[in-house]
Amino acid sequence: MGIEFFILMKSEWALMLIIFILLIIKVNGTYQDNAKLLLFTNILLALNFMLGFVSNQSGMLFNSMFHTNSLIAFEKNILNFATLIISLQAYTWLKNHKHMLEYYMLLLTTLLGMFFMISSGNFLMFYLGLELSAIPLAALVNFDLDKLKSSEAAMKMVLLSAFASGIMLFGISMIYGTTGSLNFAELPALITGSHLQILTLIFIFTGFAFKLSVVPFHLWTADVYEGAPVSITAYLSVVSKAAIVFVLISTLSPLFAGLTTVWYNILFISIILTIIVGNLFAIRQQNIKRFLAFSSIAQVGFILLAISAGTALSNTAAIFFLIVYTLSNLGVFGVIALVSDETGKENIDDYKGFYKTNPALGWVIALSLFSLAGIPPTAGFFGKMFLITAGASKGSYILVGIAALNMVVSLYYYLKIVKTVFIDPNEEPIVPIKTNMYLKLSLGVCMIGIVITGFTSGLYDYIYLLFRL
Amino acid sequence: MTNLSILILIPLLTALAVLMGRNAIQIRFVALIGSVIQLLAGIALLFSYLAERAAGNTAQMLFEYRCSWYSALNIEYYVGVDGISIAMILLTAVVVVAGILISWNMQTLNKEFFFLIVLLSLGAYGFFISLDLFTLFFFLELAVIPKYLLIGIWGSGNKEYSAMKLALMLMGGSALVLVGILATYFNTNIGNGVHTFDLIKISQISIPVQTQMYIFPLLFVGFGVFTALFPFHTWAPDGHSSAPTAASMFLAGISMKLGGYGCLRVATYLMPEAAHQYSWVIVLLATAAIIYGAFATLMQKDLKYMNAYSSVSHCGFVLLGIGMLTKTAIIGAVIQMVSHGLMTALFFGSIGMLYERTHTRQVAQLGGLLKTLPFLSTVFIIAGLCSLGLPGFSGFVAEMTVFMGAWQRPELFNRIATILACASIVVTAVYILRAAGKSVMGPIANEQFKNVTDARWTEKLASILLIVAILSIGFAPFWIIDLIDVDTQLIMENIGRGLSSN
Amino acid sequence: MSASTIVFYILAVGTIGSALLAVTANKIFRSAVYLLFSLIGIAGIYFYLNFEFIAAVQIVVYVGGIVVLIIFSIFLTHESGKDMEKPNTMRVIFSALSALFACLFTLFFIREQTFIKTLNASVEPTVKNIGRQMLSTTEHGFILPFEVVSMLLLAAMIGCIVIAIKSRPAA
Amino acid sequence: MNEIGLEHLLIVSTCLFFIGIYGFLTRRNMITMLMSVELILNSVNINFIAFNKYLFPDKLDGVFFTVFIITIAAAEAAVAIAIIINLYRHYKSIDVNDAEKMRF
Amino acid sequence: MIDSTYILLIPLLPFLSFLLIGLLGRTYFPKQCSIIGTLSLFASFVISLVVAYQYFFQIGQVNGIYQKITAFKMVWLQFSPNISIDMGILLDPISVMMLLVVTFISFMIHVYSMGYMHGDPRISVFYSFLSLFTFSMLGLVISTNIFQIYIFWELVGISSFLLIGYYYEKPSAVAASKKAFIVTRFADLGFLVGILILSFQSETLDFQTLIERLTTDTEYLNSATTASFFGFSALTWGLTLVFAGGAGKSAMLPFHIWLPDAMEGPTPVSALIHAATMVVAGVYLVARLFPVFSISAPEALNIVAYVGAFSSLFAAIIACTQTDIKRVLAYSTMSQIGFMMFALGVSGYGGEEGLGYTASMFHLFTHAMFKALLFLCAGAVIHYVHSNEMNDMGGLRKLMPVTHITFLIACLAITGIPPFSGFFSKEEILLAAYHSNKLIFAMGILTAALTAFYMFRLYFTIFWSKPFKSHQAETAHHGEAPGTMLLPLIILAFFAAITGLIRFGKYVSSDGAALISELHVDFSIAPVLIALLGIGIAYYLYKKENDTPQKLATGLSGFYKAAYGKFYIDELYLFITKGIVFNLVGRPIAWFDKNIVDGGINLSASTVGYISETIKKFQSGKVQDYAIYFFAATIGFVLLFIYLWS
Repeated sequence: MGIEFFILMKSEWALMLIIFILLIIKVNGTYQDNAKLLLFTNILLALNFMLGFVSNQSGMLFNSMFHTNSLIAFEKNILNFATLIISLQAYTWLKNHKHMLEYYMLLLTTLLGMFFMISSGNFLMFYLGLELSAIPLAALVNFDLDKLKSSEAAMKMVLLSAFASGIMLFGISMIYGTTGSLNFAELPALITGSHLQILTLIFIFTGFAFKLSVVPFHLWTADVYEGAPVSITAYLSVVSKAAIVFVLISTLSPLFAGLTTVWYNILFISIILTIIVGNLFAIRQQNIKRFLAFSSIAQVGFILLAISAGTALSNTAAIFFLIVYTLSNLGVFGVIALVSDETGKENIDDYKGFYKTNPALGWVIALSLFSLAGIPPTAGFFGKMFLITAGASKGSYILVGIAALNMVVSLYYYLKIVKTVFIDPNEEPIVPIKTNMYLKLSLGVCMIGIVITGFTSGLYDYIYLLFRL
Repeated sequence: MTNLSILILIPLLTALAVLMGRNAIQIRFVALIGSVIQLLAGIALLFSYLAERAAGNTAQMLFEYRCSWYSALNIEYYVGVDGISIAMILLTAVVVVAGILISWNMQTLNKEFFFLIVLLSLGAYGFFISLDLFTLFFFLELAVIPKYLLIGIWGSGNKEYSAMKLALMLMGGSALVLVGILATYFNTNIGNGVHTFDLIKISQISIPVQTQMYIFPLLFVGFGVFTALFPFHTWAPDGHSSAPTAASMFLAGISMKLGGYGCLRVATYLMPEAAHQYSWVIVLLATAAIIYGAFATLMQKDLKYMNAYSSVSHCGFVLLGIGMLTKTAIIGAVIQMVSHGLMTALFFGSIGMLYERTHTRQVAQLGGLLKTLPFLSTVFIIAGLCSLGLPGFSGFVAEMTVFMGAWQRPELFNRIATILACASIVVTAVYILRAAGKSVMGPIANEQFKNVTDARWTEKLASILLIVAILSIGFAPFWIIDLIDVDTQLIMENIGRGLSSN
Repeated sequence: MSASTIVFYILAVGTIGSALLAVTANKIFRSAVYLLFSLIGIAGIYFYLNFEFIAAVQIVVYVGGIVVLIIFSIFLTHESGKDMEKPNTMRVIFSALSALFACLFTLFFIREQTFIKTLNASVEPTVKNIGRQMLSTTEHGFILPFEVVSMLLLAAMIGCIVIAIKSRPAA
Repeated sequence: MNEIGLEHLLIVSTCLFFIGIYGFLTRRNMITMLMSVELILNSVNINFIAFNKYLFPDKLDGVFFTVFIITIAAAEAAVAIAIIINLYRHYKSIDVNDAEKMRF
Repeated sequence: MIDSTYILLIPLLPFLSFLLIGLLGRTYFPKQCSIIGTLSLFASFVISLVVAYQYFFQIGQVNGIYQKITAFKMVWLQFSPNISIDMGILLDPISVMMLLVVTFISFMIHVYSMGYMHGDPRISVFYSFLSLFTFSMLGLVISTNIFQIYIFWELVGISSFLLIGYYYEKPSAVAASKKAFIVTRFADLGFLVGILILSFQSETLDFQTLIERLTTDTEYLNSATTASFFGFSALTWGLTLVFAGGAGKSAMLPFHIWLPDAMEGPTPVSALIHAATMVVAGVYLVARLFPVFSISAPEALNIVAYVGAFSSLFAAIIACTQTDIKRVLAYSTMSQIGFMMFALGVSGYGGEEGLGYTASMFHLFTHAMFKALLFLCAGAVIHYVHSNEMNDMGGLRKLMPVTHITFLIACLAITGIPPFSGFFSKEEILLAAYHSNKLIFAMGILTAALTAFYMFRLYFTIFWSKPFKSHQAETAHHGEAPGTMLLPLIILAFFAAITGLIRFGKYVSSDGAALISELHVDFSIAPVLIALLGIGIAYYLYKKENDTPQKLATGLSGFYKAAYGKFYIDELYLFITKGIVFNLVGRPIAWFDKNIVDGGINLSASTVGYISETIKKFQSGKVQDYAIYFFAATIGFVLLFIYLWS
């Protein structure tokens, strides 16, 4: 144990530090002003994000239970970044929330769980990380305490995630039984492809699929997204998903290297179902959060498309897309959060004539949605292209064709929102809303990101470099 | 050395400047000045191209510039022009200037309108100069969404439906293109498993015919949707008729050309063997589009619908020319693209200007406008005459070249197709004259038409610009032939490869 | 068949039987009690396998903690005496059949599988061993998971407090 | 002692697992559903213990996994019950089918 | 060689005047437009005279044969190395003759219009169109290239359209202009396809090369005559289709229906375009390609002959029944063009055989004079009477003496009474027909008789018959037209009377060598007598107002009605276009487009919506349902990947 111990786990230490600082403030119970505290917290989170750039080393700790490298550090920092943006956007909501500090504590705990999950070297740590990120999240979903929908969503989430992790645990136990190891480094050599192991693989995959909202394991998603507070919905759809994708890329795919065919077939079916069903449901949604839930389901299908190829290039594409997806999704969520907090309106129809009263926010929505739809010149175009290119590199043009056609369907519903915002007339549009500094900052970052991430190949090249290290 | 990127840079800066404009006047002038500069740049490009060619430069693409963009995927920002692209660029520049002039009196959301228009033109310019398939696709898609917004926000009638239909169908087309491009990409192993999007390099690689047979339809139909290939043309009538004037001009004048250019430059050029195999299908569909479009036009009662369907018919000539795969026919197809772009822009422009004054586009409700709106009505008639292929206008040159080229294919099937295509000029005459006869000639149909004012200076300028462009091709077609002849020859050498291997 | 075998079978049947009853009983309170029995049966199995520590934890946490918590919540929700709503018959049949079917093929796969026993020397699962490893940072140390779980418990506690605390009437 | 094979234990655990699943799929009461989840987790515990005991006694991986599962089960149950109670305040019911306000 | 630059001026002057008047005239100098137009035409005419003089008497003839001289040529549109559209000037006897005719008649018309259109506010537009037409027509006649001729062919078509529709506020004028353009366009389709065939077979578009390749024994000729389609050679098809184009412009059956309606245009226009110049373009076209017709595709030439003869007779019959004077003249034009056509059709190539060719061109020349004169007279009459109807006229000889005399000269000329011009040309035509095809000759004679009858019916009805009563109930006043109108009448009358004396065959013949045709007095007796008979009947019936014509009409009721109704060909076409093309092709296509194609697109959209609606029940909101799907999917995956797809 030495300095290495702190450096390798710096993200985790930093998070824990923040959690405990907040805990101490909470326990002291002397603070009065949410606003100041929010500023303080956001500064802490920003520092945390900056810390993510410092001294990223590779290494293992605790008998390979914990490992890290520059890629993982980068992934963690993506999550840090997203969390920071979400925190900025939650300002309006938290300003008057009784449990502001608890919100941050729980949120950061889940983030901590994700970090451990990403860094996990064996199934035990993975499982603990997963639960650490899931259980407090269920509590967070319930954070609109006096809203019925919030409770219902939390109930659905906690029960189903327990159910899903139960099934996954059964799978893990069978892995243990058939190989005698829980260590990711040792496992690939031990997995030979007996029927029990395929069953195991599928059970474990369902756990992932549940978290990632892969069809047909996605059914909780929409309800939870709808019920949860906007900021948590954003967190679920961005951070939570991204973390699982990172694990999927770095852990699960290599784990079942011996079962490539089955693994690919599973993904094949899942991709088709996910993209199509996600889109079909997104078309008919009235609630904008619910709508984004389904749209994010469809997006996950695209990410899986890249993951199915399983090369460094395709993984690069997946991570690059995740960044773009983060920026775009948070762009929309920022506006939704603001509107929802200021007016309580969450239906798509409420946004009719939104552009007339809030032109800047209207453009934010449009740009973000175009990015999600993969329209140039936004970064989403590049993200989608690379995903599909990655999918095509595997040579499965059926998947690529389905994906490409579904981009058209997805364009339909994204454009429908744009139409609502820009074109539809409304007798009583949403009143002009004043944005606060935090929101401006977060949206500004997202929009700049959306515009420049694609044009400059630097980010992409950097990720690719990380993969080849 | 000419730097082509300036063609992208000028619209980009214009767009940004438009965004910064503070009032309507500023915005308009900024947009206009930007587009005029672009037009001048295009003309300068034309002359430097001719100078290069005259100096004996026989490279396929001139003024090439490339730099690596996404090196991991071997994506490059790679631009270059040949005569065909220059013709397209000039077309775009002229139509953009005219479109901006005609939209001078835009009432609502000026900034957004001109921004989108400039953005749309940016997509078109980029598309025409790109030599990297990825970049090309990027610009192709860039040109789609502004259309949606232009129609959706400033359109009329059933605009939301039309805009959505247009966007979805075009995106559907580009989805096919995407799959085709990726399939091409992964079939170009240039050593060490490295693939390339480089159009010129791909053209030198012979992709197995069997593979081409799968890829070619994707690319061709994909681009075909943009150019209203039958039966994927239905976005065109609805889209055109709902669009605001400038957007209709762009849509028909530029956007449909993206498809034709893509069919030629990407599908046919890269897959010559498959193009020969599928020639009959293309010819069949193109002829169907020509005849079908013409007859459908005959039945329309709304002027914009009429012109939209006639665009379907006219764009059929482009595809027919490409499908015939003879040099003359392809030259004809290119000229037809330019010609149709100008003429249909003029037509939509004049319809829009008439509509602005009469508030109706129904042929039955119009009449006698020549009396009260002599200038606009004359423009309308000139556009119509160009549309029906009158000598002296560009349409004649283009159509005749296509016919000549098509007739070089001696198979009975192609002959019948050519004759049917020729026959469409009669139907064209019928519908054009019906429309002209009823709407601008005849007695004045409505008392209100007596109180309208004729064209403003911007509108006159726009019309004259387009008419001059049309006449310059119609009277002196040799210059445009000079412009594209060498390049078509180079393309034909590649296509000829397909013929010899069959 | 030795006595120990018989003991095992009794434990197994008891556990499974009460588990079945726990998921089918009409009254929620009874259901909880059956669950209790089942969990105790499982603890018995751990004893039977000489995992005393685990058995103890099982009894302390499950029987003493979770089941009590469940019973509390049953009282809190005023459901204890009532018959529960009958589930939809179709759903029962479908669930039963699919669970049974899945159970059978899982067992089939298990039978099919050849489990390979390690040849290394065994470590006794004594409390001492467990305790030492639990807090060890070296090889076979589980300090990190231990700490993570502690964070989880902290978070769960905070979450429970926030959620379950009776919200004050709206001011 | 040794007469009892690994498979016997696995049969017990598998049965428990699917009983738990059956319960989760059929019980309409949220608390009983939670109980079913406990059954599932217990069956996994038996698996880990059994494998550790019979196949891999050289390390205590299975045992520790079990310990942590039990801990997490407790935390999960606590949060779940808190949420259920909160929900009960709104619906005055813990029938899971009543909580279907958000759908389609 | 001739210095080409000033020849270029012949078409370019009218073109410049078109640009000048069209672009600026209306705004800046509306009054002077007519003068500018007329002056430019006069200049053209003078240059034409010079060119004609030079060609016929100085440089055209080499070894007694008139050469074809390409005075100017530039590549306009290069299709392929061999095939290009050239713009150029070809001088040969017929083109020079046409140059003269066109510039002269057009000049006359320009002068006449100064009076006729006086006071019209849109006179600048009128003159610009007139100049445009003259430019196009001149371009047509000097074409070196078959595609050049097509280009100007279309341009004269459009000028005709514009001029017919000059009174655009009259729906009937608009309809007539549309009809004229569309019908000729339809015929031009044949022309275009014919050009394509010819160009493919001969690999050139240049007239001289084309004629050379397709008349001498070359591989081109062989392939062109052997490749057969429905029993005819490619060449026959090509030429027949080209002729179809010519028939369209020259109002031959079955494309004649536009010509009578075209009389909606101002009368000077009718005189210029629809009598003297444009309508003979078809004849000119056949004459231009005559060697190919004659030597390589006699079947096609036969078609020309029969179509010409039949049209001629057909038109003459109808002309006897019409009451609108311009329509009568229109049918008479059609009839006379029929004469020219069948004269070409019965002609052979070279030497004496080529009499028909010379006769046809001769008739074209004389016809231009007397028919233009007829129209201009009619114009003067209409100008005075303000009506086209014969019934509104009568007894005008006192009121319009000059018009009366000139009209009479023209009538005598067209009827073929010696020594007026028509006699000589018509006599040659009939002679040629007599030697070649007796049936056609018979039809020609009959037509000649009918011509005499209807022309004098017209003459007597207008100038004799009942005394004139104006519509406006004014007292009849002396109504002679202004000098600008009378001058052309007199000049034209002069030429109509004397041009027959020109030894036409000396200059114009099928092979360029002089053709000395004697006047066969013995042969010409019969036609003249027959013509006189026709005049006699007309005199009897129409000299004085009486009811004999009415009785005659009732007596022949069926036939009369049919002829009066123009044999219902318009109605037939209307049925074909409206009933068949519109209803059976257009409407179904529009329906198909709306419902099937568009419906298909919309259907795919609504299918997506429907599926979305159908599967929404999976998202039931019940947690247990979700769990069941979850579990079922897990089992399904396990089974699928272990047993079905591994």
